[in-house]
Amino acid sequence: MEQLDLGHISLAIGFLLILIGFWGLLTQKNIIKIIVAFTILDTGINILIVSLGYIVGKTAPIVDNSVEQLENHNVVNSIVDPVPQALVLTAIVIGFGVTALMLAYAMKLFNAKKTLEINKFNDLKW
Amino acid sequence: MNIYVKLAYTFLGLMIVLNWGMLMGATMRKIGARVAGRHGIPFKQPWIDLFKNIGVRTTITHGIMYYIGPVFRLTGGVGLFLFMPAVFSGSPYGIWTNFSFEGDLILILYFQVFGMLGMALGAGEGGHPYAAMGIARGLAQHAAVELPLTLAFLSIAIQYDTFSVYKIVEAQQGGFQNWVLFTNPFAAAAVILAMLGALGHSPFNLVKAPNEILIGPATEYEGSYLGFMQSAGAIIHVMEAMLFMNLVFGGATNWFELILKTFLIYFWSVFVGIVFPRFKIEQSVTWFFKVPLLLGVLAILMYSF
Amino acid sequence: MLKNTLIALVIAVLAYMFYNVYNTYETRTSLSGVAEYYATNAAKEVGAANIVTSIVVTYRGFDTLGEVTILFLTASIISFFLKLKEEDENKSIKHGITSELLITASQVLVPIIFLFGIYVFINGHLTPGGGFQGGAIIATGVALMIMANPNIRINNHVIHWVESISGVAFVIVGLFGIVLAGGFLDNRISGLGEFGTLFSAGAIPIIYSFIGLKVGAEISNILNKYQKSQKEL
Amino acid sequence: MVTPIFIVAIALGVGFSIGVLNKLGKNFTGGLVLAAITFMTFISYQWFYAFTFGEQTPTYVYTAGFKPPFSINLLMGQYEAIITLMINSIGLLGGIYMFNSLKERGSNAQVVYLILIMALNVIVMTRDVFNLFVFLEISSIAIAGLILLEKGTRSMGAGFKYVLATSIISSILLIGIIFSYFITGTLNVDDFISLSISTYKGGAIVVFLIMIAVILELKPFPANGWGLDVYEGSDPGFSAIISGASATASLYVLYKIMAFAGVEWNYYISLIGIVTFVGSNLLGIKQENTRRMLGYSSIGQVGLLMVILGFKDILGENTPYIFFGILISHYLAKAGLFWLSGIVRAKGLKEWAVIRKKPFFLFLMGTFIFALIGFPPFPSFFAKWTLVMDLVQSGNIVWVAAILFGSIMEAVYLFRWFGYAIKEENKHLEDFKIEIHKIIPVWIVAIALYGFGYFVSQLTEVSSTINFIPFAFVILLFAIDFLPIFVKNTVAILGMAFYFYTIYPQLDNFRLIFEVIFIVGGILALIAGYAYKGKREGFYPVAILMYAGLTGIIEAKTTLEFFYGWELMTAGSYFLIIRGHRSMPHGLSYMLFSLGGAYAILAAFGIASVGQDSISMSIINNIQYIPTWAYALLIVGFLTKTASVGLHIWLPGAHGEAESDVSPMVSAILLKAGVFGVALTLIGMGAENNQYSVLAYTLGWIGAITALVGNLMAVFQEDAKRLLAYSSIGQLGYIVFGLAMMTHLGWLGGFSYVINHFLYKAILFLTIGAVVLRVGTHNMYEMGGLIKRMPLAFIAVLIGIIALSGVPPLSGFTGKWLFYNAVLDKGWYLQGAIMFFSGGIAFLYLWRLIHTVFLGQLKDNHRTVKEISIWFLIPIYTLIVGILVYSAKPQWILQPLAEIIAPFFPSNQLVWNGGTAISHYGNWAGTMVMAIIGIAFLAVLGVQLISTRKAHKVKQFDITYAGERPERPETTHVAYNVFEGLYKAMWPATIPLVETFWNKITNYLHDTAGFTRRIYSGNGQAYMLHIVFFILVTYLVIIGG
Repeated sequence: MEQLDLGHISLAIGFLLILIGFWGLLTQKNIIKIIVAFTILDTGINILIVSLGYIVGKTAPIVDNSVEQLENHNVVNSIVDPVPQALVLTAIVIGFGVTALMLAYAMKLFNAKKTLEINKFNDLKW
Repeated sequence: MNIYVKLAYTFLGLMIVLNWGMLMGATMRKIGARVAGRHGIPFKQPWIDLFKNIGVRTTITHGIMYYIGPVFRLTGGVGLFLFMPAVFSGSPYGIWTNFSFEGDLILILYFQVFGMLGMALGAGEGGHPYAAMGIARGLAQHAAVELPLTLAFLSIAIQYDTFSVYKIVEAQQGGFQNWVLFTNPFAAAAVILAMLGALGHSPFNLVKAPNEILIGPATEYEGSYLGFMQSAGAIIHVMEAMLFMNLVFGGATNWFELILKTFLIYFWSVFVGIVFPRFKIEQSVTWFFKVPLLLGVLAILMYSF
Repeated sequence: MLKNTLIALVIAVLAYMFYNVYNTYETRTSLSGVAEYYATNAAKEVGAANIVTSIVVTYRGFDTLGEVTILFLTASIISFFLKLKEEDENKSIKHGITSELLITASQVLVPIIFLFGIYVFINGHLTPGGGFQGGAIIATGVALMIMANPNIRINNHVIHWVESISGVAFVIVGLFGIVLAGGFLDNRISGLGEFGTLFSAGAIPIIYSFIGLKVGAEISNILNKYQKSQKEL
Repeated sequence: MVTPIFIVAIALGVGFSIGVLNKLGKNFTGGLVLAAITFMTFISYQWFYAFTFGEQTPTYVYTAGFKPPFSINLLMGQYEAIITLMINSIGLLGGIYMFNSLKERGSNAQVVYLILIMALNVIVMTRDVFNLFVFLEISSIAIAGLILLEKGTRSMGAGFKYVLATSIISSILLIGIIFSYFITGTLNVDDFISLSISTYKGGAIVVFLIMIAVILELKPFPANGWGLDVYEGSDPGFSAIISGASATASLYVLYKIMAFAGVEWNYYISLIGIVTFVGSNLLGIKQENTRRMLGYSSIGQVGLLMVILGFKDILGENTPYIFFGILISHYLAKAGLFWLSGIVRAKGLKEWAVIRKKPFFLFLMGTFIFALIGFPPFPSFFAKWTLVMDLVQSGNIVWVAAILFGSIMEAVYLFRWFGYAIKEENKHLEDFKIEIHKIIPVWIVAIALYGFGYFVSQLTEVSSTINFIPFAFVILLFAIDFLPIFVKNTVAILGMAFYFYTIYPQLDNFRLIFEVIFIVGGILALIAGYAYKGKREGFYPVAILMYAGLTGIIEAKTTLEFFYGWELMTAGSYFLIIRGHRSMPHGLSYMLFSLGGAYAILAAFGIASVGQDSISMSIINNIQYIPTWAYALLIVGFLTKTASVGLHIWLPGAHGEAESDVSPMVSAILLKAGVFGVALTLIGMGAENNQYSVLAYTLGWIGAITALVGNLMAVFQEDAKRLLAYSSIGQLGYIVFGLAMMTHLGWLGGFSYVINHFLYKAILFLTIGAVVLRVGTHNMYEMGGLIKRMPLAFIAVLIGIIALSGVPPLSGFTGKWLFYNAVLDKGWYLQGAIMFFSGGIAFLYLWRLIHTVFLGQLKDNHRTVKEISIWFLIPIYTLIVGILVYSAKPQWILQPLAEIIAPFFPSNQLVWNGGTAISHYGNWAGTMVMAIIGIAFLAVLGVQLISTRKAHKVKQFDITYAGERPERPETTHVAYNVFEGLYKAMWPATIPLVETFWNKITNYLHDTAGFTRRIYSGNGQAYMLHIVFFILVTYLVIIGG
């Protein structure tokens, strides 16, 4: 880590969030907390994705005045990587879908046993 | 040799064996009685018994198997004689070699069972429990005796590289130092011990243990049947002794030698029988699995390496 | 205790693994690979000022279709998962009185939020934003409505119609791409129009509108189901 | 041709529009969904057809009109066509099956199902990793939703654990994908391949992340508790989809990823695969819940497929054949079983006995189980064969051993389950209802299994030579199973007779002997079947199946044909054996020993084929690679069928409990198949080859000890059929001993025994079986005196036991005489002595058999029993004629035998002088001896007839009984435990050491499985921990510290 630029920092934060997410998934007994841990994990990954598209000193990938005002009008030299930004959109939506499903499950599980302790739902085992 | 002459000689030999067997039986019973301080039966008793039995007027039958049981028994005895070379005369075509060249030692060993089997089945149809008990004991003991005997016989066969009884006898000629008794002592020892079981005297008289199960398999038989059985028994006793004589004690070159040797062999079992009381079946079986078996294995191992 | 130690160990090794991944990162100074191509050609090929949008809707339109599908799938699953029994359906539960502030604000804000959402997805090819963002914004409006008035009955039929029609339309527009242009989900089924204006970038504004409507409907649907399922308790 | 993009378009079009169309009713939407899937199936079928029968080249589908890597593209190649066809077909059948359960949950559930199928298609076709991720997520979410088709907390719990597990997995996948983009600048799989991504900095770890996620999708052991819960908790129809469609798609994803992961991954994939295969199947043996057990089996099968993928470079061009062979079988059979479990509605394994109430379903279940284990004629049989051959040839014998071990474990639980279904008490169980739409898919997959089996067999040259005619005959008999016995028996007998007539000119004399025993003996045994009444459902197909196998091994020209016949025979005999009362545990152990033996044979054939350019049977005559091991394996394999000591524990129960006419089939006939195999092996080893003398020597001891153990155990049996069964063990010991001597005399003796044992054991089993049918008990002490009621049966048994015991003049003596000579010649004195001692012991049980059954006291309840059935007497007396001829003229049989043996073992040891056999040691004139004994017997009989001409018959109780008469026959009949004295002397020799040994092994495996499976605690969090743990351990192993 010879230099701490924005890319490295955000990447590190992303991984940190992922680790926190994993820690939460593995230790929290409450289903809601587990879901929260999952969203933290998800957010960490999203940060990861975005920071991998980061290029030092470049602007958003929209071809408008802000780009055109740059010298020699070269889009390639002026924007950050647009692909991760497109991917993160998908990742967020997927995360949303999964979280929504988990919450629905949590609701039903609670209705069934009036508890949110995950280790109470072990009817199927061995 | 003309086949009819051969048949005549064979029949004559059979008669000799039958009568010698009856006489020997009477002698042994007399010896037993004298040892016990009794007077014992007259020597002619077996003949008296035989004629009395054949003369019994009422005969019964329990069924066909019961009926042919004694036939099996006697055929077994006769057959044994037919397949056994009796008196050695230096030639395989001697007059007393009977039909021994139609088979060899193996045939004799397995044919022994023929009579036993028939009697066992015949007695079985009689339905008397003592018969079944006697047979069960007999078979168990027979199996136990067979093991050391088989080992010893195998050893002798290996020694002379043949299964032919005639050849084994032939090889033992020329003096007692050539007898298997001296040339193959382990096998001989195994045979001498195991034959106590084969001859069926005390302590191995489990089949006919008189004061437990009357006379065992023959309990249901009387009259002519019993006569047949007695005749068969007389023949078979001599034949067993003759088998051991041929295999271990150098065979016989004349009838006198045959009679002497079979008497001594038979006497050996009677001698032991007088001294020892009867075993139980498990004792008998384990007895054969100890020293005789060990000797038999040694006799085999001698030739295995 | 043993388990906690084990988990600590697991997290430590996980951190070690991620550290190794992290180490592969090097600060980049220029675009490379496909990104370079997009930066160079997206504007003229697709005609959208927002390169991200051109990627999302056209180049990787198939992914986007998948995203929409995921929302649709989630909504469908939740619909049948949280479906109420007949007697629960007609039950009404007493909610506490919501704040006056919220009610008033919702009356003012909801139309504006809806409008803003529509603006966001219609201008997705020009400005940051697009169908998903716009749809999500619309759904926040719905969320606000629900929070302001917990007993509100949202018209299921409207949601379903919007959802269905926009979804099918998306697929049909995509299929037009096969017939009229280069392939499934190709936006060049009509002229690209003048770069940087509202009616440009071919089918992108249309597609994004459908996506926006559909996303808004799906999320609203999910919210609605959550809200209703409280009746089961 | 319809472009595959329409698979997506149609699914989404229908899916999205259902929100509106659901007004038209759930039946309509359900039908629409099925129509959409049908269309999707049609599209992939069209491509499949074009690839298979046309000149179609792989076609890319570009979305958005741009070339990849700038846009997402799909590939429709041959494999994609096959896999999507598989997914769509099972989707269609599953959709039909689940029509009602989907309908019950409404149109939303129907849509989710449709989209799941669509997503799986895209997973297979897409060439973009991020797109792969998206559609993997779609399928995960859809699965998480459809788990809920089954109502209740259990399925909800399973679903939630599934969501948690897949979310962790997809997180890892996503991290891997985004970094792969970062280091390569592309997301396209083809670019990854051409750029060889793993050479980039950090490439290895990126590949690891992607790879491990894909592997985790395949539910590797032990990080698969969530998968098991899903299999158990969801609707069985849906479990079939997970097993058939989802797992198939995931496997293909693995295949795709492997293209750029680098070859070093192959090994690890195989390793994970084998651990999964063995681990899952091991834990499977402890399962009592059907669906969970099937889940274990599914996961295991996927593990096996992973092994195959990992070995794809070694297996080379055979990979697709092997992979699809096993995949298709698993896919169809497992779907069928899951569907069946939904129809039968039985949770516990034992409750499956109810399936018997509708026998056709039992047939379906059997089809699926045999297909899973890899029996012919199913595709997995051919695939497994090729797999083992190729693995052995490439030197991976340890892998073969592991695969075969896992297969055995799988067989353990599947056949135990099947055994319950066939045998367990089912009176108290309520019959299950059937719905037509649930049956049709099961039907279709069953038919497809047979169809694919035939199809696969025709794919390669070696397997296309297999003679399917006997098997077709089996199918015919299945088809006419509704007819009465008389018709079926006649058809079976005529069929076998005709087949024998057509086949016998093609066989050499050596094979002809066995073919006569198998087929002619089989016909004789079948004649007894006329004695049965009713329909005897299922008997004829399985009996003929066994004979088809038996003739198959005789006719086999290649090792494959031999193994094919061997497996058919095993299957058929298993069904025959398990038909008997109380035969379930024995049937299972028979099956397991047989399978173990079969796998040993399979491995040996593999070794034998190393360095050979064919798989003709002659390769076992000249094994080049580790020949001693190969021969040892072959012998062990065949000894399982001859029930030699150590591998014999299945026999007494299996033969003893079998039906009356089945016992002779499996004893007199079937055991000879093992003998045939041993004979082939020994011929292969060659007489003059000294390097195998240790093997032959060991085999000789095994034979001798088997003879002793078998005979001794027979003595102490109270059950007549078990007595005969143990006797068979002993007799087979004689045969093995004789063959092991590898001399002319030994073989002649052995073959003499082969023929004799066939004759007298068939007589004895048929007679005793017929008696048992009359008196209704196996216990000898409950019989007695039956000679009065069944004289003909008595004569048959009398002749049988005289022949068996070897007493002259009957034919058994032939074998004894030859053995004595052979033993002396070979110098195996001690072994020989044991053999002859065993012969002495045989008298005990033979006497007991005839005495306690036919002699002694007739019981009151048997006073009116009739003579045994004429249909039994016919074959019995035919066989007796055989024995008498053989006894009178042994040279008629022994001389041809000697000629047969002569090419392998020179025949200078025995010469014939007319009817006299002369060996170096002695001689024996069979005819003459018989004549002498006969004359003596008749002479004595004549004398006795004269002297007892006035004999009169007395009554049963008219015996010398202390002047009293016995109260009851039971108290007078000496039969129970008659050899107690001998037992007291010899009990140490009867300790069931072998059984204890196998029991210990079984218990150990059970304990291991029982202990290990506790890691599946049912806690979702623990499952996540397993996943993370699995990732990390794999990481440390593969990438390292």
